[in-house]
Amino acid sequence: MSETVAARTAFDLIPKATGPQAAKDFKSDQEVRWCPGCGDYAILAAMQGFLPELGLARENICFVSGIGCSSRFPYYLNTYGMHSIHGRAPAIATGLAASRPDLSVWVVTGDGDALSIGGNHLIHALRRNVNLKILLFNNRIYGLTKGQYSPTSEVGKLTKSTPMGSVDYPFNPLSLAIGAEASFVARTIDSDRKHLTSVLRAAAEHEGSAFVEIYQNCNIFNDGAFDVLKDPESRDEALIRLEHGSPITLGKDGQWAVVRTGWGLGVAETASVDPADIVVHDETVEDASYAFALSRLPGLDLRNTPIGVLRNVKRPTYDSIVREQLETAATSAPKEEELARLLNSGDTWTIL
Amino acid sequence: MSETVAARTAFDLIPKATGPQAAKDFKSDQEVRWCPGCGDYAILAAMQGFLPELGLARENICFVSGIGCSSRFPYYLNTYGMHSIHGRAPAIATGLAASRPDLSVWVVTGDGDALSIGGNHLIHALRRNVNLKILLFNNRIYGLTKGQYSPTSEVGKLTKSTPMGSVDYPFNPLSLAIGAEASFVARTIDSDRKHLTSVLRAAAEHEGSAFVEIYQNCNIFNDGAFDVLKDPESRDEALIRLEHGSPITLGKDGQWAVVRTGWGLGVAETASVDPADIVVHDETVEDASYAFALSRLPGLDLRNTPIGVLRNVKRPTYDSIVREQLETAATSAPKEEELARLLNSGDTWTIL
Amino acid sequence: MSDVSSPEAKPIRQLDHVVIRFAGDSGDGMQLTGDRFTSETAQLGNDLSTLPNFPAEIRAPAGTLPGVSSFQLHFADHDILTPGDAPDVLVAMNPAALKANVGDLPGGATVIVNVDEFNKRAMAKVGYATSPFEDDSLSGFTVHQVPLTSMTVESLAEYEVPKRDAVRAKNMFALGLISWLYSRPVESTIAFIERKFAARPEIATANVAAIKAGWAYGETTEGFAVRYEVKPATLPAGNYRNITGNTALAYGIVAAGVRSELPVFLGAYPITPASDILHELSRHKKFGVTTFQAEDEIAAVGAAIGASYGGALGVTSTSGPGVALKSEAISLAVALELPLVVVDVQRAGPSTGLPTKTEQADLNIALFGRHGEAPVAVVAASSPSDCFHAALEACRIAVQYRTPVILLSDGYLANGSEPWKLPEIDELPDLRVAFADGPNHTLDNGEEVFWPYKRDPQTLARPWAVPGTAGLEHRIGGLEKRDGTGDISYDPANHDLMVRTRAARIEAIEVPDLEVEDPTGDARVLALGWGSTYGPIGAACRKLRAAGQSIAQAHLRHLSPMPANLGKVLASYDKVIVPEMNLGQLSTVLRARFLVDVIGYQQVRGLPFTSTELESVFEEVVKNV
Amino acid sequence: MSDVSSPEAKPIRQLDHVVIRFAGDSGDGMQLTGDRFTSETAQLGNDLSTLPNFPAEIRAPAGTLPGVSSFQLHFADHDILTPGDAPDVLVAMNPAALKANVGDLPGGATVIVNVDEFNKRAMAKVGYATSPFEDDSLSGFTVHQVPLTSMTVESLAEYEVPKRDAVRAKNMFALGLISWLYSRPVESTIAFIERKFAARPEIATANVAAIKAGWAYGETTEGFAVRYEVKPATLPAGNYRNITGNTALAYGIVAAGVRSELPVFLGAYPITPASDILHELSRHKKFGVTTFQAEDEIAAVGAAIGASYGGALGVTSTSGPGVALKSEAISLAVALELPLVVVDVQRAGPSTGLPTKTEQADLNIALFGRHGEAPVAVVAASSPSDCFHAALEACRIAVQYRTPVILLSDGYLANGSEPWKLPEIDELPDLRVAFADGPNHTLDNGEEVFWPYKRDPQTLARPWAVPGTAGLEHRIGGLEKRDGTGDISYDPANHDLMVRTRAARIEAIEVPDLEVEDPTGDARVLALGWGSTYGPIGAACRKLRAAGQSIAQAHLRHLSPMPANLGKVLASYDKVIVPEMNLGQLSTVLRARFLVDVIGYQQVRGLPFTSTELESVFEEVVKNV
Ligand SMILES: Cc1ncc(C[n+]2csc(CCOP(=O)(O)OP(=O)(O)O)c2C)c(N)n1
Ligand SMILES: Cc1ncc(C[n+]2csc(CCOP(=O)(O)OP(=O)(O)O)c2C)c(N)n1
Ligand code: SF4
Ligand code: SF4
Ligand SMILES: [Mg+2]
Ligand SMILES: [Mg+2]
Repeated sequence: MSETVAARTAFDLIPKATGPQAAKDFKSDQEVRWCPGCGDYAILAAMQGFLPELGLARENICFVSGIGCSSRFPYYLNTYGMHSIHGRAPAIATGLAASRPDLSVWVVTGDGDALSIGGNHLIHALRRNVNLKILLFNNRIYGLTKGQYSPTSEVGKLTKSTPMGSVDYPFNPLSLAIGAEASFVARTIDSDRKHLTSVLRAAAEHEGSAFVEIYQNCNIFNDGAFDVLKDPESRDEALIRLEHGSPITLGKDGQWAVVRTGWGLGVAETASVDPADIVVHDETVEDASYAFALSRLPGLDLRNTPIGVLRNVKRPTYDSIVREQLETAATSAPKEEELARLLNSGDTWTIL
Repeated sequence: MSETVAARTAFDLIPKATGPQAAKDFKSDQEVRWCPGCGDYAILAAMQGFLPELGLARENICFVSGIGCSSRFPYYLNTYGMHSIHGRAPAIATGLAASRPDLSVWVVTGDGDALSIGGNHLIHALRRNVNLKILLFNNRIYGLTKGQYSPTSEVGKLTKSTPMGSVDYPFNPLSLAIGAEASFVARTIDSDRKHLTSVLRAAAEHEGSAFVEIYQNCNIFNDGAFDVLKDPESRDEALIRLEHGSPITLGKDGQWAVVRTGWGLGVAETASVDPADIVVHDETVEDASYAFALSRLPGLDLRNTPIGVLRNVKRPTYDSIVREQLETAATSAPKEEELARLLNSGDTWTIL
Repeated sequence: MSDVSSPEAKPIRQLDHVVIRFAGDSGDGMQLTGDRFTSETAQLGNDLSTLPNFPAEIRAPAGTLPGVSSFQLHFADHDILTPGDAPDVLVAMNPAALKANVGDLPGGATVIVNVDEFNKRAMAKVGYATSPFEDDSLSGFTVHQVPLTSMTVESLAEYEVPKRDAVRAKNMFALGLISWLYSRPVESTIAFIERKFAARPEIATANVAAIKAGWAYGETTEGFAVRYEVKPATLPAGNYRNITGNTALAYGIVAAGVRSELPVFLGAYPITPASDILHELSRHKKFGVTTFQAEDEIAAVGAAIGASYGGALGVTSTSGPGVALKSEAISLAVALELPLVVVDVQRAGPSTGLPTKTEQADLNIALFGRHGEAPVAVVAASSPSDCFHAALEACRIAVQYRTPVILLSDGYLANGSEPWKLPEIDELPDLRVAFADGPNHTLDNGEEVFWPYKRDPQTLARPWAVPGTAGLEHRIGGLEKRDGTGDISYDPANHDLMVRTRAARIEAIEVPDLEVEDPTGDARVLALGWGSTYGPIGAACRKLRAAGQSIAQAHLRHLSPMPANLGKVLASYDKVIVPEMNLGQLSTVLRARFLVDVIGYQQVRGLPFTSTELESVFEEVVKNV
Repeated sequence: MSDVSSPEAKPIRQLDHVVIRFAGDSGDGMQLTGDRFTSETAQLGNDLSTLPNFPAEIRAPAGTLPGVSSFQLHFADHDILTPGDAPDVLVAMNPAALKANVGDLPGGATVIVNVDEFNKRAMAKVGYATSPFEDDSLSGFTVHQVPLTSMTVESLAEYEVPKRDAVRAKNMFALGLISWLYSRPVESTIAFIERKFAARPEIATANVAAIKAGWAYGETTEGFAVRYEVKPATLPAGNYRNITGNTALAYGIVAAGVRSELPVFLGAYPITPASDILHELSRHKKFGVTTFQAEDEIAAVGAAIGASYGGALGVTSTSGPGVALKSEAISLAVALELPLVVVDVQRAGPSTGLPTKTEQADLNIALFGRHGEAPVAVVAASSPSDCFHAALEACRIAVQYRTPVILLSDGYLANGSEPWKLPEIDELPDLRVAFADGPNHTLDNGEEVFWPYKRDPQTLARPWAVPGTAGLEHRIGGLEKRDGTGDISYDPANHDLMVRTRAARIEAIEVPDLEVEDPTGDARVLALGWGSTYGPIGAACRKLRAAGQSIAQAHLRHLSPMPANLGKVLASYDKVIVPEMNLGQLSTVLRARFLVDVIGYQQVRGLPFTSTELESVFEEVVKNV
C-alpha cells in the first residue's frame, strides 16, 4: 500500500531483548497439566526453545488462546498471555494487535476452537491480514470435552457423540485458510521439533496473519491419528517436505514427485516423469491457486501430506494501514484544543 | 456413501404439484418494499418465474433468510418462509432440511448476512453438504443498515464507517466456498434473467448444498458496482460465461480464452494459443483445484469474471446419511415398548 | 399558545411554544428539512427538542404509509423537555403523510398540505376513497392547501434545472414558507445548501431559489394572514449547539479518550439505531480513535477487550440483539476485570422487533443477562445531550474500576436532538489512571512480586498491567482465579470469595446521591424514572405543578450500583410511580431491593411517552395518595 | 451409626447409613469403582445418592492434587436425600488423594490407604514433609494401611497379565475389600467386568481375580475386625435403577418424543457438564431422535428452531456460556412462538469459571437474559432422577404452549445419581398436540383463511402450521407482527398488545400449585428452594424435625410462570428462608413479586450445600422467629 509498509519487517516496531535469552526464561511457574504423552508438550518445548531465537523483549510477546487443551498453552509461557473464551481468540488478538504494533501477538487454538465455534473469526482475521501468528493444534478431536469428533475428524468417526459414525465431511484447514485469502499458510507436526521450529520461524517473520496447522497427537482420545506421518515405516512415503526453491519430491530417494495432473497437482513416480515437469516449490506464488492445489494433495488417508510453508506472500497488513490512517489524521494541536474545536463544530450560538 | 443415496435425485422425496403452476401462484400478498430500482426485484421475478418449472408442491418449498434487504425475500413468495435473525439462516435451514427430506429448502442471504456475521454457519453448511440451496445476494455493501462496507467491498471503499477508506481485504465468496468443500458453486447476475434462471435450475437439481453468488445492484448505496459486467460496452470483455463441456472463451467472437498460466488459470488471446490449450469447462472435476483456479480469474476490477456453474460434484448429503442412520436404527417395535426397555436397561432391581 | 398581535402588514402573533411536524415520503427529504428548521430555530435561541421518525425500509415504495418519514420539532421561549406530545402544525407532502399523521393532531391544529400530490391514484393508494378536503375529515383543523410541487417547479423555471431536480426542491420551498411563517432566518440554511452542493452549483442555486420562493409565497399569499414569533428562551449563558444523542455519545467517548489520555478503540458491528456512533467515531482518528468494523458483535466486543488489555479504552456499541450476542464475552471481561464500555442503544424487541422504534426493555439484560454471577456497572443517559455526560461517566467507571460498564441509550435519544450548552473542556472530569509498572506485593520471604489480582483497597480494582511492561508478565483468563495471585484456583472458598468480591467491586463504585426535584417541598408522590423518559416525566411533573399539585421527580443515571440514598428517598414518599417503556423492569429491581410497593406505569409502543399521558397518570396517583 | 453385633467369625455390625468416598488419581479408575459399588448397593435395596468429583483436566499429572478424582456414595436403610455431608470412610489410593480429602473427614472416620504409594517422592509431591502415618495428622481417624498395589500384583502372579495391567487392577482389589467390608455382593460386578472386557479376556480374568482377592483379604486379615451391614431401605414397591441426572434428562426427552409422537431433534455443541446429554441422545436413533453436533451453540439452537418449525420437538442442550450465546436465537423463538427446549446444565461461572463444579447462578439469565421483553418458561429439576420428569414437563409446556422453555439442571444433578423408581410408560403425560391443517379464521367477507398468529383462547398458543401443509403457506420472522394475521406491523398499539400478550402467554401456562411439606403442621418457618438444593434442604429439615423443631419445606419446579398459590404460601409463614448456590437470584424474584422479606442464604463454592450447614442456618431462623 505504501513505502512505509513495504519497508517494515515483522519486528521493526517491537522492542528487542536487551540480553541473551534461554528456553528457561520462557517457562512460567505454572505446572503443565496436559495428559502424559500429549503432543502439546512437544509443541510447548519447541516454542520455548524457539522464542529466545526471536530476540524480542519477552514482555512484548503475548499469547492469546481460546478454550481447549491446546488453549492452555499461554499459561506455560512466561510472556503476557490471555486464555480467553471458546473460539474468540482471533477477535481478541485482532484488537490487541491492531492497537499495539509493538507487540508480537500469537494465537493458540485447536481444531474445535478455531474451525468449529471460531471459524468466522479465523477466516476474517486471515482476510484482513492482521499481524497475528495463528497456531492451530489439530488433533482431529475435541480433547478438553473428552472426545467428540471435530470439524477435522474423518467421516464415519466413532465418538461419544457419533455412535454410528460422524456424518460431516471435514474441513481441510489449509484449503479453508487459502480460500479465506490467507497470506501465509503452513503445516507442521508435533513430533518433528526441527521442522516445527523452522515453520514457527517463518511464521514469526511473516508480516501479517500467519496460519500454521500443527498436527498434534491426542493420545487419550485420538491416539495415532498422524502415525502414518510419524511412523518410520510409512512417513517417507506419506510426508511431502516443501522447501522453497526445491523440486517437490517424496519417498525414499525422492521416488515420487509432485507434478501437474488434471487441473491441479498430483503425485507421480519420479522415474516416469520429465524432471522439468516436477514442480519446484515457490511459496511466494501470488496466485492462490498454487497453494490451494498443494493443499489438496493429501488423500483422506493422509498420504501425500505436504508440510512446510505452502504460501507466503506480501500484502499490506490490516494494522499497518489502520496505523497509517491514524498517522495521516493526526495533528500536532493539543488534544484538549482539538476537542473544544470538535464540540464547537457545526452550527453553534451563544446565549449571553 | 450408499446405493440409496446415489440413486436419489434432489427431488425424489419432495411431493410434486398436482396441477400446473404459474409465476403468480408464487406471489404472496405482501407489498414488496425494496427501493425502486433495486436488483432484488429482478431476482424475485426470476425466482417466481422459475419455481413453477420445478413442479414441486408449493407447500413443500420453504425459504429461510437472515436479516438484510435481501433477506426480505421470503415475504414475497407464497411458499413457507422464515425471516430469521442476522447470519443464522444456514443453521436454521440445516435443522429444517435435516429433519424434513420432503422439503425443498432455500436460503436467501446477503454479503453481510452470509459472509460477515454468518460466515461460520455458511462454511459449515457447505462442508456438511446439507441439502440447501444458498443464494447470496452480493451487492458488496450493507444495504439495510444504510451503506457500510461489507466483506466483499473493495479495499479503500469510502463509506459512512470508513471515511478514509476501508482497510479489509475482501473475500472472494466462491474461493471461500470452494475452500470450505462446497460441492456446488455458481455465480450469476441480477440483470440476466435467463442466466439467473439457468443457475437456479442447476442449483435446485443439485443434491446437497448449492452455493450461488448473485451479483445484485444496490442502487442506493453502491450503485453500478457491477456495471462493468452489465454495460454492453464492457460486458463481453469482462464476463466469462461458463458452459459445461465447452471451451472457455470471452470477448467478441471469443477473442479471449482461458488457459493454464503459472499454477492456475489465466486469460490469453485466443489467436495466440493452441486451441487444444483452451480449457474446456467441466463442472464435475473432482479436484477442487480447478474450480478454485476459475474463482481466481477476476481481478479486483471484476474483469474476467466467470458466471455459471463452476463446480458441481456428487457427495453424500448430510441429511441423507442422517436419515440412513435413523432408518438403520429403527425397529418395528412400538415406541412405547422400546421406551420401557430403555428405562429398564442397565442394572435394575425390584422392591416388592 | 398565547396570542399577541403586532401592527405590521401581516400581523405577528407571539407564541410561547410550537410543535411542528414535517411529514413526507422517504424520498422527500423530511429529515433534512427538519434538521435545517431546527438549526434556524436553535440560532434564534429557542429551547427545542426533536423527534425524527423513519420507516424501517430504506426506501419503501413511494406514496405508501410505510414509506412515510417524519420529523417533529418542539420549540419554545422557555426551557422544554420533550419534542411535544402532538403537533400544532403538520406539513404533509403527500396523501400518505397526511393519512399517517392526521390521527396525532389535536383539534384546532394547522395542516399544510402539498395539494399537488393529492391526485386520485395517490389518494387511493393509502385508502382515501374521497379527497379528505372534500369530506369533513379535516373539519377540526385549519387546512392550507398549497401547491408546493408546482409552485416550486414554476419558481425554478428561469434556472436550468432538470424537472426532476426542480420537483425535489419542494421540501426547500416548504422550508422557506414555514420559516417565514415562524419568523426564522434562512441565512444559515442557504449557507448550508451552498456548502453541501458546492460541487453541483446548479442544484445549490435551485434549492436556494426554492427557499426564497417559499418565503416570498408566505409574504404574498392571502392564505396566511398572520405570522408567528417565538421569543428566545432564557437559557443559561454559554455556547450552544443542537445535538443528537448518538453524536453526543460519540463525542463523550472522544472526550473520555482525551481526558483519560488513552487511545480509544471502538469495536462495532453496524446495527440500527447504534450505527451512527460507529460512523461518528470513525471520523475522529485525529484523536487516536481506532474504529474496527468487526465481522459480528462478538468479534466487536472481543477486539475491544483485546484493546483494553493492551491499554486502550475499549468500547463496543450496539443495540439489543448485539448485546445478547456479546453476553459471553462481557462475562469474560467481568472475569478479567478490565475496562470495557458496552453501549446499548435500545430498540423495540424482542428479536428483530421494530428496529427503528424506541424502547427501554434492555435493563434486564444489562443487569442480569449473563451466565453465572457476573455483575457489571450500568449507566443510562436521560436526554440527547446527556448522552455526552453519560458516556464520560461510563468511561470513568470502566477505567477507574476496571470493569465492564453497560451504557444504555435508546432510539429516541439516539436520533432526537436538543440544544446543548457546550462544556468547558477543563471542567470535564479527569479520567487519568496509572498503569501498573512494578511489583505490588511482598512475599513472606521478602521477594517483591507482581500480583495481577491484588486489589486497590478502596476501589477493589486490580492493577492494569499492559503487555510491554517488563517484569509484569502474567496470564489471565476466564477460569476462576485466586484472589491476589490470579493463578487458576479450584478452591471452593476462594470461588465464594471471588464471586462476592466481584459483586462488592460493583457496589464499591462511587456514584453521586440521587437528587430529587420537589419545588414545593411538600410532595407526597415521587415520579422516578431512568433513561429517555426524563423529558416526558419532567414535562408531566411541571404541568401538574402548574396546575397546583405537588409532585417530586427523580431520575436514575446509575442503575448498577444504585445511589446510596435511593432507599431513603423511596421511603420518604407515600407513593412512588415508575413509568417505563417496558413491562416494569426498574420497578422489579426497586421492589426486590427496597421492598417498596412502587407503582409501575408502562407503555410499550415503540414511542416515547407523551407528557399529557403521564400527567394524567401522575394526577391520578397524587389524587389518591 | 447404630451398632448391632452379630455372632459370626467376624462380627457384623448393623449401620443405618454409610458415606464412603473413593479417591485416587484420575487414572486410578475411581469413577468406575464408585459406579460398581453403587450398583452393588442398589441391588441390595439400599437407598443411595452419589456425588462424583473430577478434575477439570483430562489427565492432570499423576500424583498431584489437581489430578485427584473422587466418588462419594451415601447409602442407607432408609430414604435419603443427599450424597452425605462428610465421608465416614475414605479410600485413598495415593498421597494426593489422602491430602485432598482428609480435610473433609469428621473425627472418628475410617481411612483406608494404599500404603504402597506412600513413598518419599509421592508424598513430597503433595507437600507431605513427613509421612502422615508417622506424625499425628491422622490421629483422630481409624487408619488402615493396606498395600493395595503389591497385594494386587501378587494375587495376579499366577495369571499372564503384564505388570502394568496388574497394577491397574488395584481399584478392583479395593472394591473387593470394601464390598466385603460392607457386605455387598460382587457377582454383578464380576458379570459387568466380563461383559466389558469380553474382547480382552485376560484383562477380565485379572480384574475378577483382583476383586476376589480383595474380598478374601478382608476375610482373612486381622486389620479388619468387624464387617458392616446396611439393611435394605423400605422404598415404595417398584422396579428401580440407579440413574444420573444427565441420563435421566436424556431419557425424559426420549420419552417426550414418544409421548408426543414427534421426532426429537437435538442441536448441541459439546460443553461440560452438559455433553453427556448429547452423547446419550445420540444413542437413541431408534426412537427417531436426531442429534446434530453443531459448529457452535448458536447453530445448535438455530437448527433446533428450524426443526421445530418443521414439526419436530426441537431441543438444545448446553451450559451457562452456551445459554449466553443462544440468547439472541431464543429471543427469535419467542417472537416465532414455536416450541423449543433449552437445557442449561449450570456450572460455576462467570465466564469459563469452574467448568466441572456446580452452581445455580443461571436463574437470572434464564428469566431475564434476552434483549427486549422476551419472556420464556423456566423449569428446574431437583434431583438426578427428577431430571426425567422435569424434562417431560419442559417438553409438555414447549409443545402445548409453543414457547421456548429453559430447563435448568446443574453439575451436581448431572453427574450425581440416585435410585429411580421406574415409571409406567402409560402413566407418563400424554403430550400429543395437533398440527394446524386448515383455515382457522373467517374474514368479514366470509372467506376462510389461515392466520398464523390467531391464538387458542385458553393457552394463547398460536397454531403450529408446519411446511408441507397445503393451503397454510405463511411467512414468519423476528420483526413485530400483527396479532392474528402475523403480518409485519409497525403499529404502536399492536406492539404494545403483542408485548403484553407474550407475557400473558407465559403466565397462562398451567402449572401445579406449590406443595408444602410440614409434617407437624405448625411450622412458622418455610425453607423454600429450587433446583438441586432439594436434597440438602430436605435433609436439613428432617434433621431439624428429628430434633423436635418445626419447619416447612417447599421446592419450586416452575420458576416461570410461578405456581398460582406461591404468594399465599409465602404469606402464611413468619419467615421464609431461601438457600441458593448463587448470590440470591430466587430471593430477588420473590421479593420483587411478593414484597416478602425472604431471608437468603448463599454459598457459591461450586459444591452442593451440606445438610449440616443448612440445618444450623435453619435452626437459627427457627429459633429467632
Ligand atoms: C461457549 C463454549 N462452548 C463450549 C465449550 C466447551 N469446549 C471447551 S474446549 C471445546 C473443544 C475443544 O476442542 P479443540 O479446540 O479441538 O481443542 P483440544 O482440546 O482438542 O486441544 C469445547 C467444545 C466452552 N468452553 N465454551
Ligand atoms: C445481530 C444483528 N446485528 C446487526 C444487525 C443489523 N443488520 C441488519 S442487516 C445488516 C447487514 C445487511 O447487509 P447484507 O447482508 O449485505 O444485506 P443487504 O441489506 O445488503 O441485502 C446488519 C448489519 C442485526 N439485524 N442483527
Ligand atoms: S485430552 Fe488429548 S489433547 Fe487434551 S491434554 Fe490429553 S492428550 Fe492432550
Ligand atoms: S438499500 Fe440497496 S439493497 Fe436495499 S432495497 Fe435499497 S437498493 Fe436494494
Ligand atoms: Mg482438538
Ligand atoms: Mg449486501
